[in-house]
Amino acid sequence: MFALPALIALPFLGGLAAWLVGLRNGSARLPWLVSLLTLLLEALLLLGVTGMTGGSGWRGHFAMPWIPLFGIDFRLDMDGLSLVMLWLNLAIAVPVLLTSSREIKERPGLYHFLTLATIAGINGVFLSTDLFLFFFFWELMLLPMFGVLLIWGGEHRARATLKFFIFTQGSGLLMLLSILALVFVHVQETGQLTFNYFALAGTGAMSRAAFPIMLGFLIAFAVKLPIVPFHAWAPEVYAEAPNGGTILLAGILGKTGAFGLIRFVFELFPAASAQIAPVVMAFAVVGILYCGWLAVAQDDMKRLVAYSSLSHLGYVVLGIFSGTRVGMEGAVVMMVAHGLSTSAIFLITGFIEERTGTRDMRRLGGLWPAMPQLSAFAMFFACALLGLPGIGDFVGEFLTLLATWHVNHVMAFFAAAGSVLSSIYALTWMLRVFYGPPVFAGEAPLGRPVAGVMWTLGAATVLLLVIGFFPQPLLDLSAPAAPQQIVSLAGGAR
Amino acid sequence: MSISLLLYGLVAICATAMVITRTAAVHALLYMVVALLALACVFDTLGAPFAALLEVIVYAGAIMVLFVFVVMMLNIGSPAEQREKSWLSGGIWVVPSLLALGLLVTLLIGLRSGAVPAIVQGAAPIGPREVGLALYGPYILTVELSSFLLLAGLVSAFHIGRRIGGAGIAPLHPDGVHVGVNEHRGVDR
Amino acid sequence: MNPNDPGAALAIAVVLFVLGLLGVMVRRNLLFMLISVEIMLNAAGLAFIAAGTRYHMADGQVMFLMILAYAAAEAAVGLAIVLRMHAAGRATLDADTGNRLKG
Amino acid sequence: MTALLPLVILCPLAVSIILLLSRGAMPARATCGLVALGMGLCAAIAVTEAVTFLTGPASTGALHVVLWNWMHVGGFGAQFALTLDRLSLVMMLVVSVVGFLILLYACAYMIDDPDIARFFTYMTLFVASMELLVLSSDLLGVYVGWEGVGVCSYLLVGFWYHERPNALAARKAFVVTRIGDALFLVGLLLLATGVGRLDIGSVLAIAPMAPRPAIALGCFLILGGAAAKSAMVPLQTWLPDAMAGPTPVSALIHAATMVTAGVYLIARLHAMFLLVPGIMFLCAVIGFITLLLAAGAAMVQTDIKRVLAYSTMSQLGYMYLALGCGAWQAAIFHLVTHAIFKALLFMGAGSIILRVHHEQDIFRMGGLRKSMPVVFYAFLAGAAALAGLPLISAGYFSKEMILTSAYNVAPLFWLGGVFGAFLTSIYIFRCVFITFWGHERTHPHGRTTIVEFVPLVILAVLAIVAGWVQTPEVIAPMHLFSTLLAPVFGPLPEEHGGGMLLLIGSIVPIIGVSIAWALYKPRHKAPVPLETPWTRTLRADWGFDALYDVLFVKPYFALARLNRGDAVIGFFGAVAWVTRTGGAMFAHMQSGQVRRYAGWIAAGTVLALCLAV
Amino acid sequence: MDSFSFLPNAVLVLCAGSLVQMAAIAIRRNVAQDAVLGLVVLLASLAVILAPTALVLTGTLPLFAPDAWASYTAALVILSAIAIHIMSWRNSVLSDTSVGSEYYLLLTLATLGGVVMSSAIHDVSFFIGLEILSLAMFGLIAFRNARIDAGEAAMKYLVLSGLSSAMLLMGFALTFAETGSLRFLAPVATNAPEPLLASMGVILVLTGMFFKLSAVPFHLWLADVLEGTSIPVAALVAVLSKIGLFAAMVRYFSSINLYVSGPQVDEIVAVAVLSMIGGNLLAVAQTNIKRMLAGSSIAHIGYLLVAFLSPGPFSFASAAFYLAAYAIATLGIFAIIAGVMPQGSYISDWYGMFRRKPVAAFAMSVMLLSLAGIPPSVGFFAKFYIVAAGISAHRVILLLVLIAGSTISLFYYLRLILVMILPRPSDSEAHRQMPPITTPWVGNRALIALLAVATILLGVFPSRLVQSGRQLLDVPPPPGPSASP
Repeated sequence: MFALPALIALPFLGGLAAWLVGLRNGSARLPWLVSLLTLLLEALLLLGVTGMTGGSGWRGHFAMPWIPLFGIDFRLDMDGLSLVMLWLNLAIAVPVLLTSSREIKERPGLYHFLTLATIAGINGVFLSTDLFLFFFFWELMLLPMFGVLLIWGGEHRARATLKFFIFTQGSGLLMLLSILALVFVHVQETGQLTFNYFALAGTGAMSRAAFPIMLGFLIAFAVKLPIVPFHAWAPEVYAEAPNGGTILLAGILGKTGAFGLIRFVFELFPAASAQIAPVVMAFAVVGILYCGWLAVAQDDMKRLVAYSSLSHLGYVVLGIFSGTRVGMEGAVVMMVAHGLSTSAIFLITGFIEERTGTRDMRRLGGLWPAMPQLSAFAMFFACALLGLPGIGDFVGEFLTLLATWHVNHVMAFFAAAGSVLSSIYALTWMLRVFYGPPVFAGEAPLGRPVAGVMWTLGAATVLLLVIGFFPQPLLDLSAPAAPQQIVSLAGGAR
Repeated sequence: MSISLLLYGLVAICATAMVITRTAAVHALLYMVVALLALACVFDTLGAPFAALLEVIVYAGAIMVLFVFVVMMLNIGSPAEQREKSWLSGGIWVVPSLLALGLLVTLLIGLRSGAVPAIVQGAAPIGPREVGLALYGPYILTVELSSFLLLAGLVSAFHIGRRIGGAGIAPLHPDGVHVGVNEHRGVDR
Repeated sequence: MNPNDPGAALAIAVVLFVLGLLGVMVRRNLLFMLISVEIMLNAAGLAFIAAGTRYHMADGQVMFLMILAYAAAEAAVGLAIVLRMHAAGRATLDADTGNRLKG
Repeated sequence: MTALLPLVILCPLAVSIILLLSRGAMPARATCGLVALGMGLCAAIAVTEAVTFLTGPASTGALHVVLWNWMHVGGFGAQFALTLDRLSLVMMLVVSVVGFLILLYACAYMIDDPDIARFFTYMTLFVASMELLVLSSDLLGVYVGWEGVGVCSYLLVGFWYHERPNALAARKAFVVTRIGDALFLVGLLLLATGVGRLDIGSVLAIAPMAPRPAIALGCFLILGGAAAKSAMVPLQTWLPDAMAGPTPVSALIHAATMVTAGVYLIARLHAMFLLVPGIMFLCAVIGFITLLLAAGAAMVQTDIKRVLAYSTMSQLGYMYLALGCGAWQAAIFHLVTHAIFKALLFMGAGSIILRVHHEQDIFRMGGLRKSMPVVFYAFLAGAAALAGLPLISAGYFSKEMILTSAYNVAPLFWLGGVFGAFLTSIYIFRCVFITFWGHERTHPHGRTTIVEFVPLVILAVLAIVAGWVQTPEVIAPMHLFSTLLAPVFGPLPEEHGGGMLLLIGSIVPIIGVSIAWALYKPRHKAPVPLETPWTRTLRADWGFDALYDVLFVKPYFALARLNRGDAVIGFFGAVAWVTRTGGAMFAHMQSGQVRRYAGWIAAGTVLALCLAV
Repeated sequence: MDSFSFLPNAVLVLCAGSLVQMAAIAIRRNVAQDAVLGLVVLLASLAVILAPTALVLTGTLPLFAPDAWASYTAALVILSAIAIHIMSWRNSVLSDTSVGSEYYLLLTLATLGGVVMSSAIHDVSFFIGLEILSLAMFGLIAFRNARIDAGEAAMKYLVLSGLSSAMLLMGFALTFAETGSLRFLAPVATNAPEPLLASMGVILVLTGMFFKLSAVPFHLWLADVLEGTSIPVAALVAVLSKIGLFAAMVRYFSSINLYVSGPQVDEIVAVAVLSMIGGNLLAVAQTNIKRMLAGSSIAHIGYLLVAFLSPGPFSFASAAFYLAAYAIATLGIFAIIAGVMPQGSYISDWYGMFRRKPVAAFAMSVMLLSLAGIPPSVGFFAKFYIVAAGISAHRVILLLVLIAGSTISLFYYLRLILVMILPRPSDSEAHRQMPPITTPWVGNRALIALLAVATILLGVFPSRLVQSGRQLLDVPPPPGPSASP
């Protein structure tokens, strides 16, 4: 019963504990242990939750009134999609916190708190089925992120944070507008004031105002994901954030946008989103090509990966807006795989930055002999980026392309052409950083590999391979449950 | 009677126009007194003798005198007049005049199209008695509250004027930026 | 024109009001600004009295009294400020130059 | 016996993983031993499987091994499954056996390289991918292998990553083939949409019923993928550069196996291609053009490996010509013989290169006949096979088979093919004469080891005799190969004009060799490469590289560079600028002048009053 | 006339209190004693608001409404005054024993003005309340004797306030001329086809109101005044006076159908749009923290006008909630500035505040986030409420502007937080020494803590406040008891 709220509360409380512990004695060790313990508990909890099965695709449920005057509940529901995203969240959280001790020298307790709070907020986003609550978490998960960005970010962090803040919050307000519009349309039609997702699903599907309302949601999610014309914040933020923050951002925070697209845009407004789907898909294709193209020109490693990430997210959007089951599940697989691979790559770039002191590829080169293991991992993840079959990304890419082909051949063709561009930038990255004559000469001047990083990368490798070769369980799990499936249940609960 | 009203009004308007165009403050104040007296006549013509009296006593008698005092205290001489003249020349009139004209035209249009007034024919003027009854009848609370208005004005004026004698003004930093230390000193004294 | 028609008086009030406004907008001397404000308040008072005449109500004159009280208080405070600014080094009473609060 | 089939893939894969996990800690000899063991096992299993299959009950059909269900979503399903039929059997044998021999050779070749473990990691991974490619019964599985070999090719071309050109060549190889891969992928999308699954059997079964334009498009896309992989015009530019890798890599990947994957794929889907003659014709034309262009380019190369690379392209052109003409058996037959003799040639070249201090310019070699006799004879055998010297070479029979079929489709193709053969015999013997005859310009050092000899000798023997399994009717009624593949491709079609064609085809190579001898026979003066604008253009791949550079590569990078800051970000920057300017404007409104403020108040009021009026 | 009027208890207490304060000053000057007295008066007036009984005077005009809206806004005004009172104590400007006492007296008078305004239902009472507040504010603004800025600010405010008061009065006069009634907006009730003169009068009245609310384009004085005056007085200008005036404005227009597009409604819409855009743009360009807050304040007035323009189930409740949220956050910011760095008027003075005063910086961030409307602060729910009101009234364009404005506003709110987190850049403005950092006195600390906690708690659990607000304001405030004009 309380498993779902616990999923949200646990990281938050754990983070708080880590902070307090860190305040008491300034060492980094204790907060680290506390947050590790938190993650462990979270994993156990999640394991327990995974066992939950409900009929009709919704696996867990929790509800209590919050602001009854507005019909706002504290309502959480979990379906397979949320479950997958929760696991992904946890999987991303591990490297973020595990590697923090290397990077975060200053106020580690606070860092752990902010990170875990972000994770709690993200969990909330994945679980909430009250639109107000969703929006609440939606905004809430960003706040600690701003802190992370601002306190531990790079040289131009102020600018980057401002951008991030303005883009996400501004678009969030648009979504708020849409949520309220939806609610009031519902009120007009049924006379019932409620923010309940299930209750609103019917209204969203039917209303004539569905299109503009859907647009508000769409833009908010498009900014968060981001889809191309709204991506202007992303490269800079990815580049300026501390590595843990970048991993969190690229690995899971952006995925909330995709999750929202599925859960809210597509499930709430099937007709309206089908109407706009060609446009969004066109943008996605443009994004795939455009960002893939720009990635190659970047000198900053993190910016390169950022652009590659943007390019890949285009496939997610394609899959979602293809409107087919294949595309939807492909998008989910893509999200998971992309989360893992991008996180791993950011981990690698972070490690390189730590060792060489720079991310500028003009000052890097020939790292392979100096860090052979890391380079091997880099090669693997570069392959993941360029969509090598057998790695998880390919499954997602293929399924989304397949779904796109169903809808529009030309788009699918150009999206597939994106794989050429991805191979160009991925290999250019390899070329500029790991190949060529060594810039940092010497036997092993860059120090020994770090077991934690290597194990994390290894785990990511294994996971990606498993997804690549055995995606079926994930596919089965990740099908989003339709909101209509629970209408009767919701009626009972209210 | 209507002629006289218009006449008085014309005087008031002309005098007011003189007020806002004079360069010497004293001249302006004198024209202002003229305007106020003309207005008092207007009031009387309108059947408000009490208001007319107050206009003369309070406005012309008290407020204007206050202004005159201040002008005397400030001792504004002929260089000031020259300066005023230079300030009032040229394009400075253009935009304000246009705005004023706009306001005038729109308000006059509003006045013209006003609903037919409910005129009480041949009514007696509203003398001090009626006003007094109103003031101390239905408006008693207003009168009480206006005393607090005056109190607020009094305290404010008293407070603002109080420090003139003292050297309470902190010197300015050359570049116009206040330095915190100065402020402290100014305060702590 | 009907002698009791307050329309004419209202028109006079409006003209005076606009003149006062013009004064505020045109003059740079603080003292003249205050005078102009007085003109405007006075015009409003005239309008009240005229309107009161139209309905033969004392309310207009009561309102005029209130305005009078406010005008007096405001003039007092305003002149106090003028004096203080003068004492503080603003010799010219110019409201335009020497502004430190802007932007 | 079906249980053994996955082991063909698993053995090299296991070796690869073990080597990967060893992190280079294993001694070089142990590494070689492990590789030899693994690959030997692989080859042995392959042979066993082949024998059992051919003797088994299903010898004319196919053997399916379903490994696991890969994905099943909506209406689409894909499996990891292996199919052994006679075509994949041939391919499996080529990959396993030739692969085994080349890896054996590589053990000797690479023994001194400190990164030998990494090398064999890639190599064995490549073999595993290639086996998957040829054995998979699902096109998506084929695609897995397809990309796998591509990545391995990339890794191996850039194996010596210290030098930037190598890395650049590796990237180029991958990206150019990736263009084809993308086409292939789109083709898969098309098929998957139409069929619902990518199982080759189902695809072929449904293809005849599908609308013709769709099939044509699908075939075109797959042809595109195959052409890029096989370095056909217009996507041929990567192969010469790919010679930057170690020579065994060139032997295995860029001669024997990977580049022929396209041939295999088209042969595998021949039933579909047969439905669209237009695409078949296109395929033939592509092959035709490539074989001539590449042969022309090979004429003027100075780098021994580039000579071989262009010859590979040329020979692949023959195969595509054959495919386009519907001569499936001929194409596969040439594939097999080419695998043998080209691997042989590359290994010979490798041995030379190894001993002449990694010198690859043939004009700096010379006179190696005496110092490296075994290599010389082996290379000679390979050259003979490549040139198609009549009767004594494997290449002769396969090439004749192709030419005969081409003649039956269009005599022009035949003519071109013969001309190509003429050029081939000239350039390869130019290479032989310059390298092995004349004065010694670089003295070889060291010795060629026995481990190198064994594969060389085996392949040399095969290069001479292997052709006899399939001979023209005129010479001998030997049809072993076509019979073997008959269950897949059907019986060999009736051929016309055999004798005359055969005669011409047999004479032309001899003329070519004679001309080469006339031109490049040992003289006092050391031979120098011909330097004219024409030859330079030819040497640089007919200018394709430069053209692509100007047309695509440079603009791509330069424009991206130009837009590095991202115009979209710039747009939002402009929005921010507008905001700031607006802010400044509003701040400017606050001039601090009271009368201005009063003016604004009046203006607002007047405007509102105008609204009312 | 057998009419009657309520006299709100708070007005009575404040009147009596100010007299007592004055007497106390006359007897013996002691700042501490006068300050405590002022606080007692304010607290007493707050207490009596809740009293169920109210004084009723017969035979007088109905000047005050005894309804929930009046009580609520009056309470808000008094609470703001208490907060200002607390943050004023030990303010360096006011510590001067010779003048400090008057400050508290003027504060009480200003509160009186605000309370009178908030419950006024008659032109006269509104005017009187407004002018009590204005006159008290002249004195308060000029209170910083030590600086010429204060005088300049007071002068500007005085002239413009006089101008706008004249406009307001002219407007009252014109409507009076047209309708013969000084009751709030009787014209609508009496004249069915809206007479031009009356609507012009209303427009003039609006000018006066917008000036006091500092809505664009009548806003220009606000930044100058806030910058020129001391921090507590700035808080008073930005919060207290606006609450009172907004309350009166709501009541003034309560009988107009704001759905119907007329000249007044059009003007309000235009002004709302301009305020939301202009205020935020203005704030973006500022380097002075008080001027920035002025811009923010202007923008918030714009948001409030959106609620004002959205009649329906949420209109007044949302405006009431927003007023509270705005007051809490703005007062909190001013309290922090007053307590931590009274002279830190430049944004760049706040660099590294998170290191130097972490708690204060955190509280400041909470307030700023609340103003920006980001959860879990109360500002978020307030904005949500307003958007809900707007949506229910189909004010989509206004809401889009609101969103655009809010998006712009994020820039400057976050910039301040950012500045507080970042260390001070070494190169820029190195020549300027940082103003000293002080430790707020315990009352101010308690005030800051209370406001910060309220910001978060009300943000997470707005239910109770909304509930009570809805109960209070279920029906829009009536123009007064149904007495004949």
